[in-house]
Amino acid sequence: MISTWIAALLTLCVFSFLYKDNPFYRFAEHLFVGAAAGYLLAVQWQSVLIPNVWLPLTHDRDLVVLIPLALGLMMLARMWEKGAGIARWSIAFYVGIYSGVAIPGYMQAQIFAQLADAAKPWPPGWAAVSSALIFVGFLTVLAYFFFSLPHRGVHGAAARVGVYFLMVAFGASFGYTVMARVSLLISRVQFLLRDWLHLLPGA
Amino acid sequence: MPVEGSTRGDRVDPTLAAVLRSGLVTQALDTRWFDPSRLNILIGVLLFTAFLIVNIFRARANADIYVRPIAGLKALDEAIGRATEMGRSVLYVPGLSDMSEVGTFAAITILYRLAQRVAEMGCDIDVPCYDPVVMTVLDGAVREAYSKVGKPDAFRPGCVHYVSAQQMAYVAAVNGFMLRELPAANIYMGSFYAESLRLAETGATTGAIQIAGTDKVTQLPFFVCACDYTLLGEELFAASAYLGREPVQLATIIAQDWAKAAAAAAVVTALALSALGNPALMKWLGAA
Amino acid sequence: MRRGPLLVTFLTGAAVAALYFIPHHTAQAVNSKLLEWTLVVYAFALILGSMSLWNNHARKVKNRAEGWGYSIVTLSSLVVITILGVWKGVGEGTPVGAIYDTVNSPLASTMFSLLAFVIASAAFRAFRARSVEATLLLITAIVMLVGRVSIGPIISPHLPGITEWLLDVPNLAAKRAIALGVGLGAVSTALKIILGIEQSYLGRS
Amino acid sequence: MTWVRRLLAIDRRIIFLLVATGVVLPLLHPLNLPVTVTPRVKAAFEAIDALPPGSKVLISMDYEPDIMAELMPMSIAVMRHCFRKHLQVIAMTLYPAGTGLGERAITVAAKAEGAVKNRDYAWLGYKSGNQVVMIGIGENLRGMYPVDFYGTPLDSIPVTRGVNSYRQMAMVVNLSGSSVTDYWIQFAQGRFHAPLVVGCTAVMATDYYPYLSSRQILGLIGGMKGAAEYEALIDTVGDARRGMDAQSLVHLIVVALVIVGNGALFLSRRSGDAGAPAAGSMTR
Repeated sequence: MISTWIAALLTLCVFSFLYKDNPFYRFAEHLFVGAAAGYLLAVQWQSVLIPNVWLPLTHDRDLVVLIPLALGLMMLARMWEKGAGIARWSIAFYVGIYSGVAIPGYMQAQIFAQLADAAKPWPPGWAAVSSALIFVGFLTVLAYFFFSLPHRGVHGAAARVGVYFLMVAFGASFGYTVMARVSLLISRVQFLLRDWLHLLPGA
Repeated sequence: MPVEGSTRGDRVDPTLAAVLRSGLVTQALDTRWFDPSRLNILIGVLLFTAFLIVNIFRARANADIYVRPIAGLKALDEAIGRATEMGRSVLYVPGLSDMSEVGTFAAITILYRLAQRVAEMGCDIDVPCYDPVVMTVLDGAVREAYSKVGKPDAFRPGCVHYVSAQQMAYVAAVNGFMLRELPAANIYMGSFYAESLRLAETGATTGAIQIAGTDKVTQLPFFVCACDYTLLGEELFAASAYLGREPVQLATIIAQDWAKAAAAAAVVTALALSALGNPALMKWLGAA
Repeated sequence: MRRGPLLVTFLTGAAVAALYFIPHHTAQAVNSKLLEWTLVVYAFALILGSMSLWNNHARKVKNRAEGWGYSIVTLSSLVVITILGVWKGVGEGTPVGAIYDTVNSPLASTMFSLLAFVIASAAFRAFRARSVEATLLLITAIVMLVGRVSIGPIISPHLPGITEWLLDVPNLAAKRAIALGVGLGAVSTALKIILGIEQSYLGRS
Repeated sequence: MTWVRRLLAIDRRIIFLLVATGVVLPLLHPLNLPVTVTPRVKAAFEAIDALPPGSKVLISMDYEPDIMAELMPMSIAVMRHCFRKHLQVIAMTLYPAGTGLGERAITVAAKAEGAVKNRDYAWLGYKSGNQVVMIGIGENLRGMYPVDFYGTPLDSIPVTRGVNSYRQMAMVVNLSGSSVTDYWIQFAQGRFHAPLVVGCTAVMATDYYPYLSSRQILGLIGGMKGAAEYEALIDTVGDARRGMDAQSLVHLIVVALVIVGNGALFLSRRSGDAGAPAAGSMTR
């Protein structure tokens, strides 16, 4: 009950920004920044540091955990200017792992699997027209993103066609994005009208 | 639409059934040292590595490699110049992603170049960060940039700072900064999501020059609408190479072009073969 | 100075990439362990980040900078929630869970819903058919906006079909090419990092 | 043409008011326009519907409150479908702030369908590290989640007993509003061949059509509209369906604004009205 009221008032604080920037909005904004950061910190503590460091160390006497712990502590050295060199080791480790994971991941999902699908035989009849268009669109958009040739001649023409395909795709994204934002607003208004003011029927 | 008790198997699309079954294969402990179905990926990685290395050598031998100019990069200098004249700062938003996203790396490289210009011109830069790891990296890059142009003392500690790892909290704080501090130029480079429109729209109302670049295509329509210059998709990566004009960076762009050409050739060949009744290449591409 | 870290990046990166091809269970166990460690490193990085947030606002308060009162709000909410969360947990039924539902959740979703208004105003003032490209973009967007919701089939029964075709053909073609380009960009960046060609993440370009 | 100038310089707050009205009116006085089901949502529904009872489904709800409007109704609808089909749900989140939301979604769905914790579903909670967690689950679920959200070891929970990796799961459903979806495609599907169904925000939906074509994903539920379609498919009325009238009306308003804005600019240009304000504050 009280919490619905607080939530509703904070909602209105944020909406007040639509009229103009004001102290209520600034209060909400600053509260949000602090609360969000605090929450993330607490969650990391509960769901990473406790189960992945503290418990293995104290319960299982798993000394291997000292390695990530050391890497983590080295990260904190960044707080002091002179610690930058120490923190670099942790960053190097972190970045190395993520790079290594990325290479086969992208190669498979966004390159090979897509090429295989693009090479599928076209269905018979009218559907082949769509397949042909997909094929042309794919090649011409690739041509647009070809940087080592100037956009002239055949390549230039292909790149132009590619731009049209891109624009239709952007238009589709655009329409869908508007849709998404409107949905978010609808949900907030549902909250205000139903949970707070009880003007709409049940949850 | 019958839901409760609707049966399975009899009216299920056969391709769907195949996919569903393949996900349920049970296996004992694997003792193989190589997964042959992934050979295609291995070849792809090796081939691409070769493209990269060959082009690096080519670029070192002959620095005169062509990369088509990217509109909007020239505007960066203009923006810094304007900020210096007006005595206002430059706001650099490095995207809302972590070190696993390529856009972030482009953001780092571009900031490193930009910070050198900023240091030379003597104006102030502000870099609010979303990800704490990215923050430490960017902080290092900006310090390095100031030292490189011989002005290590001009570096203002805290100019690269963490804001929040929650998107809207981040946006709220950065928007607030734009409205109150009125930076002369807002530069958005990296991976952006829903915040793009709010950042760019707010920035535009302050009258700042706005330059954006992102590899996140869904956000491009909004940047295009609200910014003075926008780098489309991969142009962001090309920009980070172009700015440096370093052989290695340019070589990367060329290697990627080669890979695109190879991909196009593979698709055309595989399609022609499968049209002629030989789907082997198509199947091989999708084997992993 | 940076040779050590570069070696670490090379070894971890190359190992993790290679482990993709090695299904042997021991290799996969090593893989899991390495990946698990990054979680811990991230947690510490977040601590570091929160300290940066603290310093930034504490400096404002100390210097009595414009709006320093608001910084106190940020600082106190940061401290209170961190302490409560570490002490009592963060799930449903804990104090932090309750604070989350009443404070974080409505604030976050409302901040986001402001976008609906921003888009509407931009629709009127900024989305202009300046060129052939922009016109094409806007027309597609309009067809999508009308054709994908309940009102679409009422206006024309063909609209949902048209939107589906636009998504399935031109959209798919362009998005596939984009996915390929982004994929190559990602692979090339990762390769450069592992091979030590790209060093900007260590504070050097 | 002064009226055109005046129109173009209209206070944006009037537009805000128009949008607010467009949302509030249909919520107070619904028209209940029918929701048409699109092929991609139907495909998602059918993929889940085809699973035999007792199959384990991993549902990762990777979103935070900011976009819960789109993904929460979707999560509830999908899980209600699972419970009706007697599928066993293993739910998790990769977003720290998604912990409370995921727990709420699963409780609501379970209550509606009479499902019981641990017998019909397990709630694993949050783990940081995105790709790392996905790969981790593929190799050893317990390495990532030794215990569920409430601290119970996975072996003591009937739903998760004997589940070590994707191999024991019949399907993975990712409900997300970020590039986490790309990683699910790369790792759960690409690396471990888990059948994958994706639900995402409308913003992202158009980006995943290539993956539908290649069957890297089996179905796609996009945004609140997709959630409304799913609600229609399982014959329930949730928040998504209730919002659809407002959705239609606001879309019409936005389209009208684009057309009027462009038309007015065109008129003011044609009448040689060079003094017309540039198209608002945003275009330069």
